[in-house]
Amino acid sequence: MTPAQRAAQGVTDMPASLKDLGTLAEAGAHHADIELPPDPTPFVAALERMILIRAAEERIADACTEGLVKCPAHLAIGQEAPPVGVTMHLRKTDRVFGGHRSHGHFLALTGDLHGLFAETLGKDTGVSRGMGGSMHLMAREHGFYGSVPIVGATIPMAVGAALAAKMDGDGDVAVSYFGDGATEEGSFHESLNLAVMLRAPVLFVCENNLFSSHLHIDLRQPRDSVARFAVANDIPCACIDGNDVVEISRVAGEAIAAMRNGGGPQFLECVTYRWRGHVGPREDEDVGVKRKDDLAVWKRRDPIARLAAALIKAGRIPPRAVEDITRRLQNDIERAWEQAVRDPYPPPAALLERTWSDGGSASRR
Amino acid sequence: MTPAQRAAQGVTDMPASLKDLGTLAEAGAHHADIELPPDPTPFVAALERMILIRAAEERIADACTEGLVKCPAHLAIGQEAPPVGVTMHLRKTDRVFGGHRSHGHFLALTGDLHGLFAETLGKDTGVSRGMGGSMHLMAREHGFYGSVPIVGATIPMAVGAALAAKMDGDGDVAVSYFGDGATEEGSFHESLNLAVMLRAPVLFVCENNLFSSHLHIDLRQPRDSVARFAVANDIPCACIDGNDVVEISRVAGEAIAAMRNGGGPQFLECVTYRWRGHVGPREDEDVGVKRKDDLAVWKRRDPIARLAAALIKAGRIPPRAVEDITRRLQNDIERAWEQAVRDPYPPPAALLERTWSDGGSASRR
Amino acid sequence: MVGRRERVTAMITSYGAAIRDGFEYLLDNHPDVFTIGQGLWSPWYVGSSMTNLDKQFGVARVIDTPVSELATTGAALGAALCGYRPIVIHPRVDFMLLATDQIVTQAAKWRSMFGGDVSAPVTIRAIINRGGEQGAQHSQALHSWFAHIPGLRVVMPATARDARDLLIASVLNDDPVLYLDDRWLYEEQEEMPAPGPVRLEGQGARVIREGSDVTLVGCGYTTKLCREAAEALATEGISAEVVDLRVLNPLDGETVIQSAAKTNRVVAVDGDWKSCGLAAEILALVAERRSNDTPVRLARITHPDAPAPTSKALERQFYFSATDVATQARRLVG
Amino acid sequence: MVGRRERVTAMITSYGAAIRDGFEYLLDNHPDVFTIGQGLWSPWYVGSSMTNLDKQFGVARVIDTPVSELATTGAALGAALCGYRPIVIHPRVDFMLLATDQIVTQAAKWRSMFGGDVSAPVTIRAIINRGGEQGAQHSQALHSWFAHIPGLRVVMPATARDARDLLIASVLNDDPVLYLDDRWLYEEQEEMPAPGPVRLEGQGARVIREGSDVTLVGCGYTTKLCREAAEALATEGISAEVVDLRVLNPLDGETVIQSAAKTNRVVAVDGDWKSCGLAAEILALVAERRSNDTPVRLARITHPDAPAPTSKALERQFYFSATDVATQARRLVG
Ligand SMILES: Cc1ncc(C[n+]2csc(CCOP(=O)(O)OP(=O)(O)O)c2C)c(N)n1
Ligand SMILES: Cc1ncc(C[n+]2csc(CCOP(=O)(O)OP(=O)(O)O)c2C)c(N)n1
Ligand SMILES: [Mg+2]
Ligand SMILES: [Mg+2]
Repeated sequence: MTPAQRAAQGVTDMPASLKDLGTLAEAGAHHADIELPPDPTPFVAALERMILIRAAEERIADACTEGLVKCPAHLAIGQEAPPVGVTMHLRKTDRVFGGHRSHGHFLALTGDLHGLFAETLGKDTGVSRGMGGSMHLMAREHGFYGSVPIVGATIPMAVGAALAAKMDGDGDVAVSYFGDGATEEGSFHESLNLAVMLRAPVLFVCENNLFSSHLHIDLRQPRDSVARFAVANDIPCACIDGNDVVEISRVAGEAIAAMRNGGGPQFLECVTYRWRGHVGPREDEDVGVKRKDDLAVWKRRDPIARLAAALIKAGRIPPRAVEDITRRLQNDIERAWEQAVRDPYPPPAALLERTWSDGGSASRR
Repeated sequence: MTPAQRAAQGVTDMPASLKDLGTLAEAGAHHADIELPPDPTPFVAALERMILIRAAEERIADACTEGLVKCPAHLAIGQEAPPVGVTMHLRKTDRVFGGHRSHGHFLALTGDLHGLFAETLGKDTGVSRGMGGSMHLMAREHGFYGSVPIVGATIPMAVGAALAAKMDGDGDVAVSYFGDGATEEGSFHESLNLAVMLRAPVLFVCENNLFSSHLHIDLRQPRDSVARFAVANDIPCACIDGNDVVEISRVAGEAIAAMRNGGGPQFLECVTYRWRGHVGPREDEDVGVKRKDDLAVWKRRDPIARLAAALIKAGRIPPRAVEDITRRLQNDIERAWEQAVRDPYPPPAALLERTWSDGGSASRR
Repeated sequence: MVGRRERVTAMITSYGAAIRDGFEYLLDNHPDVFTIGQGLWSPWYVGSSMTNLDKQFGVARVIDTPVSELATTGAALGAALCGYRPIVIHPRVDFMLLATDQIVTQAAKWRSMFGGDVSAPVTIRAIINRGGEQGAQHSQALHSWFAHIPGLRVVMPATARDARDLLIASVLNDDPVLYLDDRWLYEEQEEMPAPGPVRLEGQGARVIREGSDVTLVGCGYTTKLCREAAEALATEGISAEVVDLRVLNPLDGETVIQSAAKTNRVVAVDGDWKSCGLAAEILALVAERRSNDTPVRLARITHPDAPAPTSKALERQFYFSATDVATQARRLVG
Repeated sequence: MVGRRERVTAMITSYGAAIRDGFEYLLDNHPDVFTIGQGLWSPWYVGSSMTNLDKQFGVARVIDTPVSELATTGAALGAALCGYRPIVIHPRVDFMLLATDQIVTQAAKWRSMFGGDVSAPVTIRAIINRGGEQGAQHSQALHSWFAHIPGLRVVMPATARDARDLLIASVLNDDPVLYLDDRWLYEEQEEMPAPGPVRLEGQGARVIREGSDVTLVGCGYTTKLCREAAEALATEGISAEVVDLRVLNPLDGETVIQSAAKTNRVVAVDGDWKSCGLAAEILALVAERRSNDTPVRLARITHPDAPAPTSKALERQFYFSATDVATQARRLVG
């Protein structure tokens, strides 16, 4: 398809194969430079937020290794750009949903280290009061409406949240984060069509990290890019470099603006890669198999290093800014972590009391 | 998309909208002539089979009106072409699955009037021994592996049946018949992707009659043609006039031949229209609402009259052939019907005995 | 209708019409209520129970959908998380099973998974629509399944008034609620006052007929059978107490246990399969509490251990009647 | 291992390895067997129970899939209708719920709907994988749900030998079978002979320890707890009989009823929720049969009425132990 034909179909950008995408094409190549916008100021904060997410997840990774975090933790290290780029355009009354790998989605919106740490430790002070752990995060006051580990489960919920936003009439939007694996679930496909028919302002964000657990997308789907499903449903879409936060922010910003102006759903595919195993902290092993050489290639596309390089080159941050920010954040992280470790567990009564709206009186009778 | 681009994507023929399809475009227009192939001989039998299906369903419709048939009957009058066109290329070892509207699928394969009638009457001599009624038909010896009324349910089964055929290695294929409504079910989308990945020789046949119960497809999907889902899944597809049995046969024949030669799934969208209500015999009322004027238009596209006209024009059948064939078949129909009416109901023991492979001994213990 | 205060506006309404009255009341009085599901723009699809609501309240609040049970249910849940009180419609329980994940693994657990403070006030209305040779895939109830799930309230109205009032109560409740009505009850008539707010928390099983010889326990359609059986038994001098369960989760066992303590005989009548079903729960509740006392005589009436048949010849055998209930009761008493 | 003939080749095998042995036996001896589901090309996904089967038997017979539970299950059913005996793998029961329609409304009813002669010999293997702070969506068992469904056989092995032999029996049976194994049992060891054909029809509940004071009824992991509780009780002079249900549908009530007749006390121990669950069925079976005789004392041990929690502080409270079983048994006996 020519770009014009794509545009006629409402397609912003869609490669026939990811091999067509410049920055991702040659396996051995270094990353392309990130092109900053005329005013790059917001990306200084974006850099800091990406560093925060990575450092926080590294803290959790260590705690997994130490055996302190018991619940399954799916780390998004290497995938910090999509949530940060998208969140730059969100406001507190929007409604964001995630999945099993949502630390980044949560932190991009909230920055709440202690709430996340306490939750992964199953503490009563966690964002879900210790009832959810790493895979069940929520912070509605920041617009984070929940993440759960059933693959694809929150996609229709985001459609409904967008319908609610449309009914409210305040121009709020919903965001649904999910992975490439989730596009194999029926719930995803039903949701695309439903969103179109309801004209629900939901931004579907697929973080295509090319893997579902141990299986590469080439073993699960006929093509390695999933934006084609948006095309099939007449949803405007783009398939972009998911490690380029500037590009993500630009495209997400346009999509979200269109929705706030009364538009229907939009679809954004961010091609990225996770640096750790599917679950747990290990880099060298993934779901029981040795990691592929791909990891080394993708590490050279580090979304943080690329943004930092662009900002340094533009003279917006000092050369050692990443190290400085990291050091400063590490302090916050340690304080939050230690507090979370000291915090209490939920009381025994929580089990029944937190099941029903009336505090479990019904089930006890 | 240009035809060349479509071909590159494996698309045989796909309109952006059904309004692009010549024969269906102008609401008031008469049907286009059917173009017979050089040797039209097989289409004489096809005509007869289509007449058989229609006359049999008219018999069932009358019995519904008379109150003799109690089970819900979804008539496919007006939609006789797709099953007859597809069946021309099937053999007894293929595996065909249907849905709630499957009298035509069944009769195209079997011609078994008595088995169908007895089943709709809940008789022990029915093809499902009176356990299924109109919505549960089966005739494995003819390749009909089952139809059930849960929308979309048999689509994945057909994929599995195709996988089995592939494992058998005898070049058999599976056929999955479903409606446009079924393309809104997650099972449909999951099945397309699974079929591609398994390279399962299954022909997906969507009989797009533009309605799911009371709702026109324009109220349910962003476009009125569904072949776009095949495109999204890299499945070769065609969207064709579903009231032109010659065209259906030609395209289905190519698709099935490709599958017998080791190819993966194929997709065929047949645009057609039902003449009776969603369920039951009425023409004037559909799911509680007055029928649209559309019906008159579509009746002028009658798949039987069009084929007959072409065959008469080509001198292959006499001018009054339809009437003659109908009269002859009506005899068979009445005989089969009367037999079915006389037949016995299943015995009381059938309820438990037919539930388990060991005849219910387990559940009685 | 023991203990109900009748208002001046009381009128006789059918079960189907009473459901519609419940929708009307909710849509009229609660701007946060909307309804979504298959068939809502058809006058036919869900019987008389929602006719013309789309015209009365607009297609933005009465939303018909594609054939996508899973996404529709999930979308309703999502809207419920954002301040609305949606009612999802599944014209048959059988179709709803495609949305099992959203109901059981998502909605029912949402509050607990996120610490107890977040409500998911979605009402899932599914219709038990069986018989008439519709066959195995158009006949399931499976209320026992859903009553098994902590966090999900399950209600099953047996009377016209409950059809309306339990719908209102379900929608106004802050937990997800599965509301199951039965097409076989749509013509039941009852006199009732104008609708008003109802709290679900206060609702439980109800003794709808007092008796001393045997307790008949039903829910939904089987309550009607129990009532009819009790009437028949009364003519023979057998005094049957009828308990209408009404709310299946959380289940109000006390009312059943108290009745059993009085009659010492319980027939659990359930329009579902036997094993691990609601009838088993009723027997277990009575038996585990009574195991120190005098023996209580217990029996279950449920569907035979088979999928629902099609042929009317077999339907007669599959679906039990008030006569069957009376026969079993007589056996316990005799 | 009462009554088992040991062969010369007997060896000690773990539950996880025994499952793998079952697969190996089936794939070796039955060309119509294949297996399909998520994780089959990973050495990690389904524990030790399928390691390297893909390498041993090839990826055409050991098929990993997209994340599409519904279509995968439906495809396996379709292949089963065409002469194969597929085993679908769902690494967690929770994921399988997305395929509820294909299991309950399609596979279970297929034979009946089409007149009794057509077999759908698909085995659905789902793994109960819970605890370890995995939380509410990674912890469900719901065997009671499936045991409620006529036409669907449900098996739940408690021992290593059963893990292997009931898998073989499930696959060789002509009905759809849900086979539920439990990750908490994977390290259980048992000596067993070489594998061979096993018929499922002959299988039922089994008294795995004889006793006279109280009957402990379990299935899967809870059978292990019952056995341990019985051992503890024995040191106090309480003689507990342990019944391992093994096959939940069709349920072999007789074995339980006979044991209850001997001990007059039954504790139903079930790793699922209480209401309308398997424990209720066990109590109901005993109580409805015994209602004319001397009273029997009955109790249930099940999960609390809440979704599974995450925090280990609450998991301790949610998941019961052999000590809890023994305590309850003591209460009935005392
Ligand atoms: C319904 C369901 N099926 C399977 C799983 C197991 N599972 C957990 S995460 C995952 C991978 C999903 O891949 P993707 O959506 O690409 O997300 P990623 O892990 O790559 O972030 C799978 C299959 C699940 N949690 N839920
Ligand atoms: C899972 C499920 N949802 C809803 C229904 C109700 N239903 C029966 S037929 C039908 C229409 C389906 O439309 P389509 O697939 O286009 O087939 P058609 O009736 O037009 O032949 C619907 C919605 C059903 N049977 N199963
Ligand atoms: Mg992924
Ligand atoms: Mg249709």
